[in-house]
Amino acid sequence: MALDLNYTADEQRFRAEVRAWMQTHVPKEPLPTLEGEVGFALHREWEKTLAAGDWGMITWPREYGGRGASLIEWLIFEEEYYRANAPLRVNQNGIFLLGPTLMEFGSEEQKARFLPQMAAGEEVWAQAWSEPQAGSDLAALRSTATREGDEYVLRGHKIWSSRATFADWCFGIFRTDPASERHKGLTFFLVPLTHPGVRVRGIRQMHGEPGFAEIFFEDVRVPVAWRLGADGEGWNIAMATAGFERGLMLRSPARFQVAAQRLVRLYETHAETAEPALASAVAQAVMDAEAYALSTYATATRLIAGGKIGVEASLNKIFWSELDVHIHRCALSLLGGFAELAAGDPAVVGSDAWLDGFIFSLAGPIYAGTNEIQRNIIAERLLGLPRG
Amino acid sequence: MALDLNYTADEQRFRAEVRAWMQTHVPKEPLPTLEGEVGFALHREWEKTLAAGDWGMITWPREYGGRGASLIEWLIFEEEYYRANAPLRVNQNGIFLLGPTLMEFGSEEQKARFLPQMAAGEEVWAQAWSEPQAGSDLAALRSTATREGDEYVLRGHKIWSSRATFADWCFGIFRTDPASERHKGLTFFLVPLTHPGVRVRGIRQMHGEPGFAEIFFEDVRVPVAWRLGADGEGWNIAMATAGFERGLMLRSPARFQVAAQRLVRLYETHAETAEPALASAVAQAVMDAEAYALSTYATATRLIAGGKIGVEASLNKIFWSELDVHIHRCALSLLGGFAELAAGDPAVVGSDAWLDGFIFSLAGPIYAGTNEIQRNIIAERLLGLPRG
Amino acid sequence: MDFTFTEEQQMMVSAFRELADDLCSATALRAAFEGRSDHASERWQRLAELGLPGMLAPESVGGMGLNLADFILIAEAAGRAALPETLVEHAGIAVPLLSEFSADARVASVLQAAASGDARVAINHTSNPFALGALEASHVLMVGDQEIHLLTRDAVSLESHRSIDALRSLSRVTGSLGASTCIARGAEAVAAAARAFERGALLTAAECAGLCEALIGLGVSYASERTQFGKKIGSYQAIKHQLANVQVKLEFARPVLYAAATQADALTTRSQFAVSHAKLASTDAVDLAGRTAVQVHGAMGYSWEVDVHFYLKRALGLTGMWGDRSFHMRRAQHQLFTQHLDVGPDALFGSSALPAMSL
Amino acid sequence: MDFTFTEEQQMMVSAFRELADDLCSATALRAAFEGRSDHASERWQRLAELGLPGMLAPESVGGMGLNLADFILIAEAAGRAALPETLVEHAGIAVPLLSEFSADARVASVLQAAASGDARVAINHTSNPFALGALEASHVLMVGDQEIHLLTRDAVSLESHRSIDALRSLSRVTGSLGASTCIARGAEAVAAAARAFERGALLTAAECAGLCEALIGLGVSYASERTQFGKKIGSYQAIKHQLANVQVKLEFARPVLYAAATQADALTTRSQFAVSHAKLASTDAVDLAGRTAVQVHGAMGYSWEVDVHFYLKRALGLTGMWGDRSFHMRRAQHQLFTQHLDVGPDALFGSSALPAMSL
Repeated sequence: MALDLNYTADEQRFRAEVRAWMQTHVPKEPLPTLEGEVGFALHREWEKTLAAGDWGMITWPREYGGRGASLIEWLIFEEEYYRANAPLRVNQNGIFLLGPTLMEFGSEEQKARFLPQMAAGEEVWAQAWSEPQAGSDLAALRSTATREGDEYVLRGHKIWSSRATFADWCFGIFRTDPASERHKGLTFFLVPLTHPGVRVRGIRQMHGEPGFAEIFFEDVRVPVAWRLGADGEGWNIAMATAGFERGLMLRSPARFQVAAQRLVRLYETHAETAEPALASAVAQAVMDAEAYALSTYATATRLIAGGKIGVEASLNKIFWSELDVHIHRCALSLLGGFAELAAGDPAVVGSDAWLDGFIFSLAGPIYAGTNEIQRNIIAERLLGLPRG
Repeated sequence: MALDLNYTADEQRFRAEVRAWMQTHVPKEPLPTLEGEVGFALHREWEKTLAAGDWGMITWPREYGGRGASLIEWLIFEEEYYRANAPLRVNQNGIFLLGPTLMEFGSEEQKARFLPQMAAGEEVWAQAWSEPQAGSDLAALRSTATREGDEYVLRGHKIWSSRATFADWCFGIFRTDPASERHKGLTFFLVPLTHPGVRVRGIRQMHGEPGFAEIFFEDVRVPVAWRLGADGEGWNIAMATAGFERGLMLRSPARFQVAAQRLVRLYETHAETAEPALASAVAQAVMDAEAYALSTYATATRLIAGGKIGVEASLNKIFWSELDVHIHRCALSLLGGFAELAAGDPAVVGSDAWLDGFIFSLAGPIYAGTNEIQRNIIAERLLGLPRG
Repeated sequence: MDFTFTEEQQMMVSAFRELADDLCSATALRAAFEGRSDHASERWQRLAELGLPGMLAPESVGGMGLNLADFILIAEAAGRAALPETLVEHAGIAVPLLSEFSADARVASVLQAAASGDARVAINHTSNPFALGALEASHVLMVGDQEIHLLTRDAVSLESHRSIDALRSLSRVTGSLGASTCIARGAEAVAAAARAFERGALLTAAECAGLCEALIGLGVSYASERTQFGKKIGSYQAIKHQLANVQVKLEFARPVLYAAATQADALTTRSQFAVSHAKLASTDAVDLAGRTAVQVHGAMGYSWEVDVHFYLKRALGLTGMWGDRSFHMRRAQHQLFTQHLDVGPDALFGSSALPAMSL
Repeated sequence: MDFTFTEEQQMMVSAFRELADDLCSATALRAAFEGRSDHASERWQRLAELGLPGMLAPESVGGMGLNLADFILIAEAAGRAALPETLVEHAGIAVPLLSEFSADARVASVLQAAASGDARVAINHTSNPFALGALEASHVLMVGDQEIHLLTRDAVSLESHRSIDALRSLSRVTGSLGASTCIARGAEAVAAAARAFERGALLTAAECAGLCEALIGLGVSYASERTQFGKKIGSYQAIKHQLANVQVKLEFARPVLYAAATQADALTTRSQFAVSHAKLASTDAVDLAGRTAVQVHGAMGYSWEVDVHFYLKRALGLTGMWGDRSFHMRRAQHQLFTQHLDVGPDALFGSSALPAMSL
């Protein structure tokens, strides 16, 4: 029966199982930010705890460390995960981006080598996409990979690599055909960040932690086995990865539902002094968070029925990133003169890091393709407007 | 003394004079819309009543039918005009746009011939700018004027000419140099709408009245005396006219202040049922209307001190047009199920034509250069960003 | 958990969209709007042939016995076509209401005629300032605070009012109400009236989503044809991004509509929050769509000559009915801040929350 | 009626802008923010040389005897430079407050030192959760509900709090208050405290307008240099229009600020509406400016490496002080809907309304 928005008994049982596990295992106190060294290490530990409970990446096949769960079960898992206030996933680049990419484009050897390690929380991955002159315009990249026998020699300079300062491996595309331009002649590589010739330099983010990094590749020799897909196929693979990034999994709706729910509580303690429009803004935040969740359920059932995620990933990206900014702006408005307090100050209201969350939300409309670019994609590919 | 925001005794006396006159002369019942035939005729009568009181265009020199008033007095006049709920100016094209243009570019003969007739309300003017293929992109126009002896022969097709259906004269630019392109080779003409070869066809607006018209020029022979400025100087003159349109005078702030004031009253009668954000939206409407008024006073004193209006006219255009839409959207929200009632229906709430006003407000972000174009102008000429 | 429509549902709506495209061509709409033609009875006939008036009536009276979730896409498609007929009110609100009282012989006969399309039923509901389509109806349901009455059109007096949408006939309806006209009273009437209200809010929301789609389509077509400054205006980011923003709003209104359709009849705090959400999301989307479509068309959009204004005016009317923006926003806030509706991620579908665990 | 600044006012602010540009270069700001240098006392010295601390003090104590309208452009320029020193609080709020009580010998001596810059006065005002700059001050004004006290910095205890803007030192201040510290009580104190609040709201608004200008400037510079897809990003409408929208907001905040500056001390319904309007308009402008500047810079804008965040963080702090957005929006609504403030076009400047006419 269609439009049956009730969970099956199995799904209910699954939820109970997740809830019970989270209740026992989620750290009682929030971990320090994963953008810093100490916090990163603790988050890495948490990934191993998750893996020990078989929760590393539940939708993956069992052979790669998953449990072959359905997308509906994944959504339930996420709901319980955020409901339990569990730590952010330090390996989101691996499990949500490179994982699906490997599943689609990797050789059997590569899948066997990398996926279980990801799911186990043993190897944490960073992206190596952007370059100083190639941000939104990824095709403008200049880093090269030169074939020499059974190896490639990588040279270049990547930037805005989230958490690369503390991660183990990175993935990115390099120009293998020196005569090529734009989207052609690019190849996808996997490189350990500890490999000879790789140098990582942290870049501090607005809040002062080195959440970004630059990666310098100085004559880095990598075996052909670390090439993902064929020589010259890098752009297509990277675009698929970027689709995963904007698509279903990276921003699970529960994250925003929990934030909106906390916002309601914050509003309730400030209702006497809040200006009237904030009541409506907070209600809107809840509605938008639920709209995003409903849309995700709709997409998930469509995927289960054999559908694909296409351009609508761009709609998602705009919606959740603007929602996240909206939620946090509401919170800062409610906090008034307390909004500016740095995280950890004893006078901070409640236990929610609204200010850090606000600053983090400002990155949303930028990364994974700026919202301006997403609007171009929607206009051109979904609505069919002429190219600029 | 600078930043002295008090009216002088003379300014106060002037206000009292305007108020007394308006109290006696403004029609007790609102006139029918000036977009229709009957309403147009009544508004034309009103222009004559104004002129009889010497209020046709107060800032013009006495010799042209004005009273040499200062810009501050003009603002006071407008405040009292809207406060008295006086009719819209059917000859706004003449007095606010062509008037200043003639003052700057016209010959003495032209000024003497046209300005007093405008101020007297005897001749009502229409614009003839746009063409079917040249809307926002005015330089793409194709209508031609061919010099033959002491005459020009005009041929072409103008459109979106507000109120031309009932007006007496029109002004517009025509291509005099057939080899020219874009902004060059254009010349500015004044043409009676009753002249042989001129054919006017009304275009109904969204509300059903023929507020727009097309004007067809079929071998229209006009004397050189009806050319404004030199041959080929049309673009510069038209740009000056457009500057007046966006600039100080066409949308006097009092109009929006009165609308915002009425919105406050409407809110007060709906406060019990209005959703909270409307209280803030209404307050914002008042603040924005006052901001626009203050900005206009600032510009007026700057002009009195010898300054010019430049690119900031584009800022004005965006601000008042968005404010007007905002005010009317708030009103429709407050009216709820009564918002859709057509003007004149006996169940319409209060005496304000909010729905007509809303529809009219939708034209604001379009005419006098769309707001998209104004944003380009601000970005390129005020902020100095590179051209597209 | 399945958030897709069945093949049958999709086929039904495809058939209806095809018919509606045919009945509501730009020319036909324009003629109707300007009062130059009246194909109203022919259009109603064609709708009836497809069985649409009786979609939600029980099979026992000749209906299809379907439910609100089956009808939601039909309402959306009716909006998209700017269908002049009050199909949505008749089939989506009046017929289900009558069906609740079909044991009453007086109701059953009207319901049978309503299901076939032979009768057309308008609703005068206490929450709306005007009744829609009473002028064209054969019967009027008078839904008051405590009682529901069913009268023939001849038995009521109409005071006509003019909507800016010439295709919406508005009336204030009065009639002599008594035992012979009363079909429900007391708690039963209150609950039925409340369900009618939820369906009204939900289905007008769906119509608004359809209008929004139509307005985006008009904007996209025009922007793809119109040239300014040597380029199609649709190639400018200023135009692209405005239209993309409307599409985002529409895309995140639709799943809300569909989810609300599965629960609107439940009259729980959660279901009412879902319906209010649907009404707000769809009316906000069509509001932005209307203004954007006008802006993209430039002066043309402000004229009578293009079709934008038909859709914009329809949306204006629908937005104020079955609870205006203020009503639904206030209700949602009441549910959140006073009734403390659970909005945790496990509470989205109401039924999904686990019992409190004793671990 | 004259809405321009005098040549003297403009020269004063030019001189200050020049100095501020010098004192607050990107390098200097960055060093101060990161605690790598402390040129604070040198900066204060240079400000004092220009006579800025005493601008609003009477000439009898060595001040310039100017008024709030003279100071408003200085506050704006201080914001634009992201000046780390609390010049605005000292010279624009504390000194005028002290000046009201200069007949008191205890006050007069502090005022004299404050005017020359030898003393630095912080304000602990009941309407702010924290006092700004008390750590660096020589004196603290304790402004309570019914009394105002003046204490030396040594006589109070500070509980430090950390702002995300490392250049804003926040404290909760306590001290032993008694007759010897009290400089005003009762109605006199209440009025002086209220005036201090209005000045605080107005001048922080002016700082926000200055920050907004700086953020637009950063966005424009970057967009004019950065190339993507073969073009300067500033040539894309998506970027242009975002920056143009911020400029519109700023442009219509400024005259509001200036008009409020001429009347903030009056404590009338009209003057308070004007001040709340100024605070709302400027903080809304800088909020949009901050988010836009980050967006225009892309990932770079989110990093510590560019200066955007200094300005954005300062604005966050200023927005919450001297009445946050909620306070001022609620106050404005109270004035409109409860006190029925006249907002007719003849009432803009308060004084302009004519007496009722008996024609």
